[in-house]
Amino acid sequence: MKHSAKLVSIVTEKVFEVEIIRLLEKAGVKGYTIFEGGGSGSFHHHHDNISPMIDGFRIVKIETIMSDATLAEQIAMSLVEEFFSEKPGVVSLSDVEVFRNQKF
Amino acid sequence: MKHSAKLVSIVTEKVFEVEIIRLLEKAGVKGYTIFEGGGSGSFHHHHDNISPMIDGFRIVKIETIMSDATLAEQIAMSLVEEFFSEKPGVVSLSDVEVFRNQKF
Amino acid sequence: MKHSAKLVSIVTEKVFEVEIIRLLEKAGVKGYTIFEGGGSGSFHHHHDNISPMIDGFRIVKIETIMSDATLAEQIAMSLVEEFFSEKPGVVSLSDVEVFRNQKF
Amino acid sequence: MDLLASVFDLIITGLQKPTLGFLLGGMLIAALGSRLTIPDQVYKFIVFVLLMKVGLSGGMEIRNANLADLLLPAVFAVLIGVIIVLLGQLVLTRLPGIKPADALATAGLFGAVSASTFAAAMLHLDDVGMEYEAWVSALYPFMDIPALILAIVLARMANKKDPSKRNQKSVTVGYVIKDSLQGSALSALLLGLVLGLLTRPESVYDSFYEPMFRGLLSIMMLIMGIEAWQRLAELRRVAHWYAIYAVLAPIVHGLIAFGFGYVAHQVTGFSPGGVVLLSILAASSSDISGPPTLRAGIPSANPSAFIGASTSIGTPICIAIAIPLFTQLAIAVF
Amino acid sequence: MDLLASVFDLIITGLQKPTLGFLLGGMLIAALGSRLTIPDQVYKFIVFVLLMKVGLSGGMEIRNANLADLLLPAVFAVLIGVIIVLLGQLVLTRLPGIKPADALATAGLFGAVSASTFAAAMLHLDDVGMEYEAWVSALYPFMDIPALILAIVLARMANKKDPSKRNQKSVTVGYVIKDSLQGSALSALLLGLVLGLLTRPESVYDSFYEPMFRGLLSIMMLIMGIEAWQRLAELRRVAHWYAIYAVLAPIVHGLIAFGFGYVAHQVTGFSPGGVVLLSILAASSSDISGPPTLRAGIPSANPSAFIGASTSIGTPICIAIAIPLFTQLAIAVF
Amino acid sequence: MDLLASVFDLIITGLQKPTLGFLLGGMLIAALGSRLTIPDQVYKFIVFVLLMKVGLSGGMEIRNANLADLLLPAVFAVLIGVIIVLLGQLVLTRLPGIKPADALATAGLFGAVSASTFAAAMLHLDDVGMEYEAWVSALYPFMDIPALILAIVLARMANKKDPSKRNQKSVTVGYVIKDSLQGSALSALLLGLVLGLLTRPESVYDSFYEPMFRGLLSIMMLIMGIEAWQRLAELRRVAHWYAIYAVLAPIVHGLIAFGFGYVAHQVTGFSPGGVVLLSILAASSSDISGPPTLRAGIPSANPSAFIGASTSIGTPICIAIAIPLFTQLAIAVF
Ligand SMILES: Nc1ncnc2c1ncn2[C@@H]1O[C@H](COP(=O)(O)O)[C@@H](O)[C@H]1O
Ligand SMILES: Nc1ncnc2c1ncn2[C@@H]1O[C@H](COP(=O)(O)O)[C@@H](O)[C@H]1O
Ligand SMILES: Nc1ncnc2c1ncn2[C@@H]1O[C@H](COP(=O)(O)O)[C@@H](O)[C@H]1O
Ligand code: NA
Ligand code: NA
Ligand code: NA
Repeated sequence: MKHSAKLVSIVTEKVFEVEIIRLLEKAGVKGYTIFEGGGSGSFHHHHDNISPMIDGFRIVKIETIMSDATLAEQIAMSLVEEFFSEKPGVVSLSDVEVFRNQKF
Repeated sequence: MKHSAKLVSIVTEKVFEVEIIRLLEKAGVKGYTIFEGGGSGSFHHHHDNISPMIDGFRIVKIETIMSDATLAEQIAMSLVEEFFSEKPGVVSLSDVEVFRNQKF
Repeated sequence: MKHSAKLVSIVTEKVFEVEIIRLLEKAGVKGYTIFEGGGSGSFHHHHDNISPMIDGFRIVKIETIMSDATLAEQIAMSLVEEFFSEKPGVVSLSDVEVFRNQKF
Repeated sequence: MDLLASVFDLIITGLQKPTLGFLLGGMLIAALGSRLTIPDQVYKFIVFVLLMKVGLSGGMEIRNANLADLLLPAVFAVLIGVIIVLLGQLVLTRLPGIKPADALATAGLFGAVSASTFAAAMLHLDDVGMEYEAWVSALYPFMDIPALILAIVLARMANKKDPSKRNQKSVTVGYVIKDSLQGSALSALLLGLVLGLLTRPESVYDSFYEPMFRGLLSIMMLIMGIEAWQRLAELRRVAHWYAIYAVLAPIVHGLIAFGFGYVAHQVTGFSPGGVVLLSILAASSSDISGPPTLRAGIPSANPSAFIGASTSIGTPICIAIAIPLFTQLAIAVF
Repeated sequence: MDLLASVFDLIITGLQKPTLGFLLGGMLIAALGSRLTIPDQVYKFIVFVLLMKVGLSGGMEIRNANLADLLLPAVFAVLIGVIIVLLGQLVLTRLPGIKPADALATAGLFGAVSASTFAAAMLHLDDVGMEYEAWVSALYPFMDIPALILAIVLARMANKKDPSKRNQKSVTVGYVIKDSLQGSALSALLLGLVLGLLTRPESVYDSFYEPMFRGLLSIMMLIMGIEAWQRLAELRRVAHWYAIYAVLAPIVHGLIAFGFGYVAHQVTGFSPGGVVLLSILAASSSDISGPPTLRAGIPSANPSAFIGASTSIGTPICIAIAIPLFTQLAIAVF
Repeated sequence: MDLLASVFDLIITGLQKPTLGFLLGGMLIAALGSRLTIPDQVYKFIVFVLLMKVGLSGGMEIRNANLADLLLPAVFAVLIGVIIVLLGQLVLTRLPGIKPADALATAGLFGAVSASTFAAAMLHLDDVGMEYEAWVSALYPFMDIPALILAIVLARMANKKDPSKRNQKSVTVGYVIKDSLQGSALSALLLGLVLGLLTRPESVYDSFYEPMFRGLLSIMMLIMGIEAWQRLAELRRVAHWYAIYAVLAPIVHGLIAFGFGYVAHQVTGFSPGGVVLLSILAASSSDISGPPTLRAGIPSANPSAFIGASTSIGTPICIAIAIPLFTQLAIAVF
């Protein structure tokens, strides 16, 4: 059976990864996936293959799929308001469909 | 011209990547993209930068865009039911828009 | 406050990355994120972990979120028509929701 | 009193070995939460150089070896691999709270071989000046592959009895042999053996592979120490019988192999150092290629159990205790 | 005339040092837009080997050192770290167009220590034949950690006065100490010290860490040169006071430390080479672990400012000018 | 009979060279489906060290060289690069089933230079004891860049005739020169030349770059062997004329360059070893920087064709046959 769910995508610097994971786990997400990359935004550039010296400044994207849309929006909102007010990062929400609803 | 299509995202351990690619190709997908990462779910943790010793346990995400929504759902469903019943992984579907429909 | 926005995803070979970034910046995007991976499509295979010799042929995905849907579609369309007519790559659009609209 | 003092001396000297020092150092910094890691691409490179060194030296020696001498140890290696898995199944499935799939995956991993532990054993013998046949490295696949195959086949047979799992895709014996030989560790070792045997790699061996060996092994030990600590957290979440098995297995398996090696010594003049290396092949548990092979072959087995037991406890015990123990035993016996 | 000629000679000889050559070479190729990069996993490996070498040699020497001799330099190291941060705050916050958070992060980074610059200084002393206590590397954390802590604490106190930022999560002193010690650079250095002190790593040190040192340091210098150029573009976007501070800081901080070192020389016989190394600890600014610690500790500070000042200007000045300068000063003074 | 025996001996001895052994070993394990790979970051590091070694040794020698001696070989290098591309266009466009863009990209790649093949040739000459001017490495860009530029310009001109493609963005000559020089391989080589020329890198050269050369080259050969096999599958999907071209090109191009080298030998005393190296510059085809430059410059060309021909066939032929062949030729001729 197909169910609709929300995908929360969080893009930020690696140095903040641990803290965000902790927030997500406290908020009750059942799983997440992390990718490393590079990027550019309003704060400063994050090249994906230069600047090996400061690994913590690389960009990571954390994706978590949640069946509870309200919880997803709440998490996204509170991250933006509390966490990202002064830190670089972007949070977005999108609709996905999943199977095995109990996993999300 | 813009067309609507389905994006199938499959997150699993790298050790199963080859097998899933084979299934996708048999099902007739025209292309796919693979990213490596880390993650956490119900099975066990997959850190993205520790545990270099067992590369096969890293997380990969396989994305394939298909113009045929029914086929996409069928592939996703059969993966979940047959492949992921006992193996770690998550399959999700979402709506995207593409150009050049013949490519998908 | 939640706002709807468009996510433009561009998958291509790394050798074209610089040029696409330049096009995006000229078109006025405010930020983007880049991931490296592998893939397979109509042109030729791009393995994610073999073939270390030719780094420029790896696959990259460039994601940019834009609040202006019309601009997003325009960028995607012109990339497909002008840039990807003879080069490997895939452009897709999808709907996302973001907060802090001024960032996108 | 004298004996106690000499045992104490031995322990202190052992702890001062850089090999063990780096292993314990890795566990220590991981325990303290250090973010120091050796990147995985560097890890793969180190494994490659170590195995190429072991393979090349073995291959160069086989040139002058009497091939008949290899035969008996090779047969014994197969037997030892099989015995370890059967013994593991016998013991582990009898313990409370252990699933058959997990038991077999664990037994398979301990029947298989750790190339880096083997390299550490070679260095130890070099350091104490005990001679050995360099071609013992060629015995690796003879023990490793049968152990993995047997574990997977037994798990499949156990599954067949369970009707809900009957439609699972079966992994064939041929697939496991192929998959093992194609793994990066065995490939590098066998390639080294072939290049050592058929080409004249002395110049590159003497200028690169040999001089890099000790240093890269020290880093390998550090990685294994870090990894051992990381996996311990996962191991704690599964039945504590795994931990007990993992403590005893290296010693018991090493003793079994020592017995076989003793026979080979009597029959074909297999060297005392060779007997020690055979014991360490048995005592060690696979850390590079075994886990993914078993993951694919027995997907229902919980990796936290089998990898935890092997990486967190089996390997450190093997390096810290089994290597010096069987070396001393060989000195005492031969 | 003679003096001028000899200064000119000195500069030419200096520029021909491979260390400096690779640094300038890195800046050059980055300036020319080269795509040559040293991959980040290789970079991490190089840092590991360099720090392990520095740590091991320090640890092996501490075995025979009089621990009391370390005490005074260690206390001085703490003092120097604190003084640099306070001085930096005093100067930078007074300059126009500089935010307090940015000022403190920059001061903190210059109070902290660059392990690779320190390694370059050791190699320089080896090359000119000036002896030093290898345990000076053990002073690293004594200067690094207090500087980082002080900068973060002062930034937090400044923030407390700003009501809009009062609800920010505070980073405790304990957290910064732990975070620093757990960083990859300090972990590797301390692990090397411990292994050098408690084990007998001579064999692996002589066969690997020592022979690799010079070559890997040359690559490290290349990376630092590339990085220096890359960051310059970002530095240009912030107030030019940072650049001026970054030019003067290595000299001023080195002189302060030289003074303390002179006292230690008089009191405990601290060697002239040791005084130079202490000066370079002070003159250098952190490039590996400092930036992320400050990023997490003072998130409102702009990394373009503090990293730009340190990496683009502070480090090259320190390597090109401070290292030979303080070496000459020691030759002149002692 | 004697001749046959000596040719047979030569082949056996050649196959026992570790360089060739590792290349063939790489092809073998790839053919057997091995998962052994050398990680790409390690590959980049190896390329860097090899090219830095080649560059440094060249630069240190240029110091004492008569610059006028370089002139003629440099002019010849440009000529050879141009001739190879024109010859390739002439031959390939005439064959059935080959698109002009693919023909030109292939010809361009064979006109360009493989740094690793060149390094293998240097090692071969060292091993047989034939002397050469180390500055021949400085000829690399003189052959590489004109070949790439010419191929791209000719492809663009061919495209101009095709109205559907007229609006394509054109790549200028200046862009190709800049792009080539900025590539990681040429950057490393030129940086090494400059550092060798202007600084005194003897200490780091002797302690690191020189000793690592042979070992890292063996790994490089392994990578190239694996890669050769991998690309063969793609090559099979395109016209088989590419394979025939790729077999003959290294020999023909090498002979052309040998002729030019012979003239330089007569005129300026260019050494026999130098002539061999010039021939190998011509015989080799670019594997690192050429492909992406051509990909960007001639995007309509199919990489399976041009990379397949070069990596799968051209390079192995060049290493296995052209290097020993032209060395023997030099021994016979001079
Ligand atoms: N509009 C955007 N679309 C996609 N990614 C973005 C966007 N803006 C910022 N990012 C990502 O978020 C990171 C931090 O952005 P910022 O908070 O603007 O400094 C950047 O490095 C990008 O990776
Ligand atoms: N809710 C989720 N959202 C995003 N990724 C997930 C989620 N659950 C699991 N995953 C990913 O799928 C992998 C396997 O999950 P599992 O099958 O739950 O062990 C995890 O390591 C994650 O990378
Ligand atoms: N249908 C698809 N779904 C997802 N990724 C694709 C698809 N088709 C192509 N790609 C990606 O785009 C790259 C270039 O594709 P192509 O232009 O078809 O050669 C491939 O290597 C894939 O990474
Ligand atoms: Na075993
Ligand atoms: Na400092
Ligand atoms: Na050529």
